[in-house]
Parts: sequence; C-alpha cells; structure tokens
Amino acid sequence: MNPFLDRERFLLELEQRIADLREASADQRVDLSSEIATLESRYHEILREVYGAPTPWQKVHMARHPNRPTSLDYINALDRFDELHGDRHIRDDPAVVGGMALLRGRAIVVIGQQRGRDTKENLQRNFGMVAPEGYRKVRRLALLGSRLGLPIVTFVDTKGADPGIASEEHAQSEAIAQCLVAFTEAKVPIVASVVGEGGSGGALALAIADHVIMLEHSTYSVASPEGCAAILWADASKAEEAAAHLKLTAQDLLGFGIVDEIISEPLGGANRDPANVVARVIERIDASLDRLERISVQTLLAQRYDKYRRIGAWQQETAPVGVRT
Amino acid sequence: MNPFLDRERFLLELEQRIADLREASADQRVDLSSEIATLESRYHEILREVYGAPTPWQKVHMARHPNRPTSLDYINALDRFDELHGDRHIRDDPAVVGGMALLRGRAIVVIGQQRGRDTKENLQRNFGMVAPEGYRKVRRLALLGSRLGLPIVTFVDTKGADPGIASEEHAQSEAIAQCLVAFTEAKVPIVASVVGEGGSGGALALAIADHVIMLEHSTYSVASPEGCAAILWADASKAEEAAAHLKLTAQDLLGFGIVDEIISEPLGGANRDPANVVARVIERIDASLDRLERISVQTLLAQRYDKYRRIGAWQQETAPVGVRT
Amino acid sequence: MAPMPEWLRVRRGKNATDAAQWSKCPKCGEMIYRRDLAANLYVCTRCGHHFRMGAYDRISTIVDGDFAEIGGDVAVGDPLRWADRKSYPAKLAGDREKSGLSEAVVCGFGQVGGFDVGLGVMDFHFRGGTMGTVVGERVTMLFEEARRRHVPCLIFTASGGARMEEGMYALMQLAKTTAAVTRFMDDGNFLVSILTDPTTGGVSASFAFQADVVVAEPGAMIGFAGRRVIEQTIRQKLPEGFQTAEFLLEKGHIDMVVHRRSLKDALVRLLDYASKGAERRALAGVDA
Amino acid sequence: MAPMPEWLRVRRGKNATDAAQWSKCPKCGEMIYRRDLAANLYVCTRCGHHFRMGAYDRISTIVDGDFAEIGGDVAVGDPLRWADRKSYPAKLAGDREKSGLSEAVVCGFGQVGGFDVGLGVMDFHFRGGTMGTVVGERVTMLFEEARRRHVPCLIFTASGGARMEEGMYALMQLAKTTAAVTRFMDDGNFLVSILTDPTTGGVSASFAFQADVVVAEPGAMIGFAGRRVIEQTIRQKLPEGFQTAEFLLEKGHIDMVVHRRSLKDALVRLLDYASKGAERRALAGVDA
Ligand SMILES: [Zn+2]
Ligand SMILES: [Zn+2]
Repeated sequence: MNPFLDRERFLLELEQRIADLREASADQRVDLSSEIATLESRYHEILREVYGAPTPWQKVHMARHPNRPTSLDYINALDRFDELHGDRHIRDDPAVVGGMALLRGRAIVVIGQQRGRDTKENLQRNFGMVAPEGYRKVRRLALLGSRLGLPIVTFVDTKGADPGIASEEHAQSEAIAQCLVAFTEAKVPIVASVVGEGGSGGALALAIADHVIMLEHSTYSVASPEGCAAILWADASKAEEAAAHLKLTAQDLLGFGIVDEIISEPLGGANRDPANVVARVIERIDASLDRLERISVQTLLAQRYDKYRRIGAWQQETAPVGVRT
Repeated sequence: MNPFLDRERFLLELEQRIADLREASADQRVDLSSEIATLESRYHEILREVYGAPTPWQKVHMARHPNRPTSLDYINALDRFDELHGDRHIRDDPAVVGGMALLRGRAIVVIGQQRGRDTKENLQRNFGMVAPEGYRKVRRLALLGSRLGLPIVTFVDTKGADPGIASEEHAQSEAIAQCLVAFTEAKVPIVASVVGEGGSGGALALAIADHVIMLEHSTYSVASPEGCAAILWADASKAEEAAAHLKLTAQDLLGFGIVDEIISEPLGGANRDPANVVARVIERIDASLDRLERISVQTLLAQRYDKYRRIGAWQQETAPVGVRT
Repeated sequence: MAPMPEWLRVRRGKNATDAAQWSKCPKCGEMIYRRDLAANLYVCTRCGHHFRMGAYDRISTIVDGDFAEIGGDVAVGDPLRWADRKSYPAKLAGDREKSGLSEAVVCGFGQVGGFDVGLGVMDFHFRGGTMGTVVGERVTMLFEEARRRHVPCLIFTASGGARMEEGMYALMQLAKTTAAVTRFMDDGNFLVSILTDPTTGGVSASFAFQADVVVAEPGAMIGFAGRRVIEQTIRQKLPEGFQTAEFLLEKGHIDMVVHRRSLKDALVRLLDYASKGAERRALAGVDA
Repeated sequence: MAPMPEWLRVRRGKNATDAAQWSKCPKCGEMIYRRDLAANLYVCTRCGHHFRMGAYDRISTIVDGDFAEIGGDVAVGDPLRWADRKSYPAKLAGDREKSGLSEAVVCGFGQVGGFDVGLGVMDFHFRGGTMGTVVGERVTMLFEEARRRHVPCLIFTASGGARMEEGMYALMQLAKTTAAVTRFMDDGNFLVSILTDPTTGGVSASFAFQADVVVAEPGAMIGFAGRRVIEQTIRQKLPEGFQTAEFLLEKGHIDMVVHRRSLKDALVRLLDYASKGAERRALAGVDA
C-alpha cells in the first residue's frame, strides 16, 4: 500500500550493511573503506532518487508515515502541558488532545488531532478521525483561550472527520460548523500547523488561523485522494491520480496564498529526524506568535477576515486572486 | 394515592345526580326543585370543605391533577406558536416544548415543561422530567431569545429533572448549571409561571426570571415532598409531613419574596375551569411584559441581579431578609 | 430594487411549452406531467415526495414580487487547471447548458411576506450543488450586503459538499462564508437555513448549521459524510431513513421539518418574530 | 491581608494530641493513625482512597501562608422555622459542635503559588455540605469580592445538594450564586472548581459546572441525582464506578482527575496560565 515503506526498508538494509562493514573493518583490521564508500554513495543516490522530488502521491505517504511526528510529539515537546478533557456533555474524544500549555514561556491553548503511532493507539485514537464530541472539545478549548487571552496553537493531522454512524447521529456537521465560528471569532492569535495529513472540513475545523504553517511534505486537501477519487470517479483506487489533481502539497498551497509558511524537512521526511523537525516547528510557531501578539485584537480580527475573504474572491476589475476566468 | 380524586368522584356523582334530577324535572314536568336545591347546597358544602383551604399536601395533589392545564394548554392558547426542536447535538427531548410565539401580538420565545395528560403522553413526555438534552434545548432557545430581542416566557411544571442513568451520563448537572447562566444573562425580559409542580433545580432551570407568577394551587419546592422525605428520613411515605415543612405553597413563597404574583384559581382548582385560568395567566404575563419592556436592558439585568442577590442575604446591620438569626 | 427580471415573469406565467414532458417520481414511480408537478411546487401529487427544485423555480415560490440578483457576474474560474476525463471548464460549460444556471447558487434581495430579505438558493443541478469559489463568493457577498442593509437572510441549501475540481480553494470557502455569516450574525441579524435534498459535506458543515433556525424539507438527505462513504467505512448497509430530515429532527439537529406547501408561510412567521424582536431591541436600552 | 489566623498555625503544627486516634479506610478497611493520615493529606496510605477533608485542613494544604476568611460572621438562620425530629437550629448547633465549623463552606482570600486568589471550600461534615442561605451568601460574597479585586477563584465542592430545612430559600441560592459567578466570569476572571467527594444536587448543578476548568479528586462521587434516587427510579442497582470522577472523565464532563498529592501544583499551573493570559489581555488592544 505504502510504496515508501519498501524503499525505506531497502535503505535501512543498506544502512545496516554499511554499519556491519564499518564494524568488520574495525574488528578485523582489514581495509574495507572503498567498499564502504561505494555503498554510501549508492545509499545517498537512492535517497535522493526516492525522496529528492517526491510526487504528490509520494507526499501523501510521507504525510502518513507511521514514524512521522504526531501532534503529541509536538505537544510533549512544549515547556509544559496540562491536558483538559471532554466536551462537557457526553464523551472525551481521544482523537483530539488539547489543554493549556507553555510554549517558550508563553501561555497558550494547544489543540491537536492525534492519530496513532501503532495499531493499538490507532484504534484508541480512531486514526485521528475526530467525532462531534471531539470537535465540541475543540470549540470549548478555543472559546476558553479566547476568553482567557491565551493564543491558540493547533496541530492538524487527520484524514478527515470521522464518518461513522454515531458521528452522523451526533451532528458532525453542526460540530464542525460551530468550530469554524469559534476560530473565526477567537479574540487571540491563532497559529495552525499542518504536520501530517490535513483532510477536508475535518482539518479546517482546527485550521482557521492568523498564520498557517505546513511541513514541507505534509498535505492539505479538500478531500483525501481516496475520497476524491471515490466522489469523482466512484473508484477509490484512482487515489494517485486524484492526488496529482488536488494540488495538496505545501508548495502548491503557499503559491495559492492558502498557507503562509513552509518548514523544511530532512531528506526522506520528518520521520528521519523527528526531534529536529519538532523543535523547528515550535520555534516558528513562537516567532509567529511574537509577531501576532503585537497586533491589537481589533486589527487581528480584521486581518483574519480579510485573509479568508480574499481566497477565491471576485474582483470586477482584475481577475479574482488565484482564479483565472 | 391522590386523596382528591376520590372526593372528586363523589362530587362528580353529585353533579350527575343534580343534572339527572333537572332533566327528570323538565321531562316529566314534576317539581323536583327542592330536592335539587338540597343536593346543590350539599354539593357546595362539600366543595368548600374539600377545596376551601387545602393543606400543602392537598395542594401538591391539586398541582398534579391530571386535568390541570399543562404548559401546552397555555402555549396553544397563544396567538401563534412555531415549535423549534432539539439540542442541535443528539436528541429532541419531548419533556420540553419551546419555540417562537406571539402573545397578544408580542413576539416571544416560549418554553414549557410538558408532562403528559394521560399514560401514553406521560411516557412519551417522561412525566415532564427533563433530560440534559431538554435543558440544552432550553438554553439554546433562551440564547436565541436574548440574541433576537424576544422576551422569554416559561411555564414550569415538573416533579424535577430526570434522574435516569442516561441523564447522569449526559451531564445533567452541567446542563442545568448552564441553563441558569443563560437565564441570568439573557438581555430580554423573562416571565416565568409555575403552573403545576415546580420541583427543585429542574424547575429553577426555567425560572430565573424578572417576574415569577404562581397559580394559587401550584407548588414550588427545593425537592418534591417524596424526595425530601427520602432524603431526610429515608422514608418517601412521609411525603405529607415533608410537604407541610417545605413551605412550598404560592402563598408562602409570595410572603418570602421568592415569587412575585399569585393568580387565583376557581374553587376546586384550575382543572375545574381550564380555559379561564389559561386566559388569565396569559393576560398577566402580558401585563408583566408591558411593564418590563419599559425598562432598559442594563437596568433590567441590574434589577434581576439584585432580586436574587437579596434572597437569604446577610446584612450586618439588620437581619437578612427572611432569615431570622 | 430592480424591476422584476424577465425570467421571473416567465416562470410565474409558466405555460404549456414544457407541459408535455413527464417526470417520474423517484419514490413512488408515478409519472407526472411536468406542468402539474410545477403547479404542485414540485411535490409528487401521489406520494408527497419533494423533488429537487431549480433555484429560480424556488425563488419564484418564495419571493413576493421582484428579485434583484447579486453576484451573477462573478465569473467561473479554474484555479487548479483541473482536467480528468474532461476539463473542468468543459464540465462547467456542460452544466451551464443543462441547467440554465451560471453556477450552483443564486443570491439576491427581495421581499418575502413583505419583509426585505437576502436570499441564497443553491441548486443541485449545477455540479451537484458543490461549493467552489463562485458559490463561496456569492454567498459571502450576500451576507456582506445583507449586513450592510441590516436585513435577515434565508439560505436554501442543496449540495454534495465542496467542489473537488477547485481543491483547497473550495475548502477555503467554508472559512470565507463562515467569516461573513459570523459578522452578519454578530450584528444581530437573523439567519434561517432551509436544508433541501441533499445537504452534505462542506455546506452542511458551514452555513447550513450556523443559522438561528434550521428548517428542512421532508425526506431531504442531510449529513456530513455521504451514505456511500459511511457504508464503505462500516462495511454494512445503513438503516432505512438514516440521515433524512425526519431522522435529524428526532436526533435534535434541526428545528423543524416543513412541507413545501407550508414553507413560505412558516418562513414569513419566523421573519415576523425576528422583525418584532429587532424593533424591540431598537427601542430597548433607554429607560422609559 | 490579615495575619495568619490561629487555627492555621495550629493546624500546620499539628501535634500528637490526636495522633492516638485511628481512622478506618472506608475502601480497603486499613486502620490508619489519624496523624499519619493527616501527614498523607488524608489519603489512605494503603489503597490511595481520598478521605473527605475538613475545610480548614484543605485550606492549610492549598494556601501558601495566610488566609483571610470572609463571611464568617454571616449568621445561621431558620427561615422556615423547621422542626421535625429535631429543630433545625438544634441540628445546626449539633453540627457546629461536631465539626468546629460555623457552616458548610469557608470562604476567603490568600495566595496559592504566589497568586492572589479567592478560595471557597465546602465541608461535607457540616449538614452534608448542603447549600442553604449561609453557604449561598458566603459563596456570593466570595465572587463579588474576587470580582472587585479582579483575582481568580478556586472553589472546592463537597455537597449533598440544597438544604431541605431551608426549603426554597436554599434552592434560590443556586440562582444567587449563579448570578455572582456570571458577573465574575463576564469580567474575564478565571474560575476553577475542584469537585471532591461527594458533589451532587444543587451545588453540582451550579458553580461546580460553571467553572472554566473542572477538576475532580480520584474516586469522588459526582452527579445531579443521588445514587439512591436513581436506583429507586430505575429499580435496579447501578453499575460499579457509576458517577465517579473517573467515569465522568471518560464521559467528557470534567477536565481532569488529579491526585491530592499533585493538586496544589496542578492548580498553580492553571493559575499561571490564566495570569499570563490576563497580562496579555491587558497589553493587547493597542497596535504596537
Ligand atoms: Zn411519488
Ligand atoms: Zn484504603
């Protein structure tokens, strides 16, 4: 299913062989340096070949990589985190983690979608697909941040909102719609980071923000490629084709003015050096907050309005931004 | 169980006998007027004896009388009513009926607790015991009234909030607590009428108001007499004794300054002339709204605060209102 | 207010030209004269099934007289230069042809029961009522202009969700319209959404469920996820009636289900309450 | 700030006088020296069961130093002239004697982790922590004074609900305290409630669940209706763990369950966030 994992396994094998040779070379006092150099050169060649210019579909898999840092990896790297639970009504949705936190000494409300890192956690977290109770927790925490003057920091990582029966019975639409309102009105700076997959309205519910960051190989899309293929062609297996059409890469979206900043990843993706990526994301969130905190609430809200007002807007004189007529 | 129903049956029999005699008197052209007069005099004697000065416990039964007008009888007597349903999340609770209405030409939001008038409706309406979903509907409608400038009119008629498992699982406490906040903050006049039984926090959730009306034989209590007896003496059968202690009559509560107005009922209770009682209640609500609408929002909220602030308040100079030290 | 546009005059005086056409009721199978169907507000004369209505047909049944459209000149774009089996512009051209619409929503101003209102009507016949930049822009213009005029809005939804062929531009219309709706409502204006068959995805998850009062037509399918997506996820068939308006009423999601025959009256009553409330608010704030 | 009151000094320097007393853990049956129990914050040294704590004991574990009580002179009344087996004043006198408290709540001001706070602590040992006019009045005074001082509030709940013997006066304290809490919060002040065993009825349905953050102690019973009432209604036994803090956490009602050992630290962190937020708000509003 994931074409990356095979190549990655091959790279890991190469890594192991290089390490073995080094060890042998040291232990047995034989000179294996030329063999090592050959393997290393081959290794880097493959690395660049595989990861140098990933296609959108490859990026979808990088975004879904099991070892890619998840929201909790970012949250746990903050100075401090106190988790707040529940929608206050019927359930605490584990697919969303949120609470109060200190980010470089700054008090914030932090909210992230949490997929699992293994099968067990995936089941517990419902693969990061948030139910209405989860979105109501998100809304509650956003309102709390707004009320208390705590900037809101979100981490987006979801295939999409949970599509199960119970979620429909509990008004998934209303839950997301009211999240959108809460983020639109929040009287504090909001910084959203798409760190994995940003799927559809279920992602946007955490991503109306004054500053939107995307990791280099994360994706953000109106629908998952599989969903898009199913909707358009009634054939989810055409996902790769859909991925190419959807313009879901960070680079596309920066060009469209839909995201504000891209944070680079190491060759091979964030999973190859999670600690470094996590630290740089936090640093950039901090820098954004520094800038946004200097803006009055009134101006902040006006700018937030204008930012979204402009996307796909029609101007009678010139063509709408990003929309060619 | 209901000592009134027996006596009432006897009175109904008397009524029937008087009617039969009248008919016989007319049909058979015999003069039965002295027999009729005797029976009528006996009838009124019993009526006064039974209903003249009901004890608190008798009032509890009058308040619960199956033929006593329910909230829907008042709501359906308004000029117009458009019901709005649901908590927007998981359920529409039939124990609460609410929506927009015209009351003598005035646009209002109306909300009432609805017990059943027969076994079937009682089951459907859960005996007027409201679940968290119902209180969330109440809150939603109160916020809607506040937002749109529509005065809020409520009809209180409940033994208490629903005490079932699902209600606890869905945060009954939170639902009531947030209703109290919504009524406290509503930027429109609120008139509450206790038309049947006003039981505990489940009643108060609809009854924080600028003007509180009670029908002459309705009750309003910190707990149902059965509940109070169970709590204090672990013996629900001592309800009659509890009723006497609780000072739950309209007359007691007017004296305490906890309700603002009593509307009289016909001898025997509202069930003996529902249409008339309903009309008079609506008339008095209208008169209260007339008065309250002349008050600015700011003054209204300040007066509402002071009204509740004074109940059981401690004044260092004099004794607290209604509280003897 | 502009004079009554030609289309409205034509529609009101609907004549025999299309009377010869038959429509088959998707619910009971009854064959109905197109003219009879139109005369019955596109409700099946046999079983009461509510057919999907065209936007202009809908407007003609709701407004009292004139209707001044806004945003009609907002042009259709191709932000992603999308092409699969067909190019996106070609798909749009086809739908324009077929539906007689320039896009999936018609917005404008008129009177309903004597009340000035902003009116937005989506149409499933254009790209399944999906929301792209044009729908987002028109709806946003509607709320901005209604806010300027301080009049309530009625919005009829019918949508398969966000439009795939506009990618993230389409998704961002949820944010844009939410911003406009929020400003509109924060100024104390009244919003009623009327959910018609079907209302799903991004439209369902934005203005449809941000309204003060949410009305639905009988039998309308309403939900976030589509039936097919859910069935694929849970790998079983959904129960009969799932995601219908009646189901949602029971689940507390919507305020009322109203038959199309009674719909205009119901909306006028709601507008009347809100109008009286607005009058009250204008008077309140000063002690007598 | 008044100097540290005598009771606090005494409590902090708790000596051997009551060390000879044993307490039995209601959960595991362990017999524990009263002194050891106090040293362990009234948590069972064997099974971790959280004993119900006295109000002043609680305060001594939460405030940094001094505590200035307010409303202590609010007198106990008998508004209904209630008498059943015993007169209400006699019941009150008995509880005063037994508990050393003047009523079921202690309110005042002090510092917690260096933050000025209003602190309300209910005590189940006085009339089961029920709320009558005195509790309502003291809590209202607390919120009014905290609002004047613009400091956050921590409120520890422990209550069987409204106090029967004060009838509707007791019920009205829900309205009164809600009014005070609402004004306090509407001014942007921060409220944390800490629900301890048990928190039910009118207290649960008012300030307990009106807070910004709702914390609970492990194993605390929390609910609106009491266990007995529910069992009588449904005519069956309730499942194990129903209405416990842990159950409520899973059901999404509360924010966190915190062991008493970590409680002060957790509260200080919450106060720190809110304090930083308040500073931010004071600075925001003007463009740099
Ligand atoms: Zn049909
Ligand atoms: Zn123990």
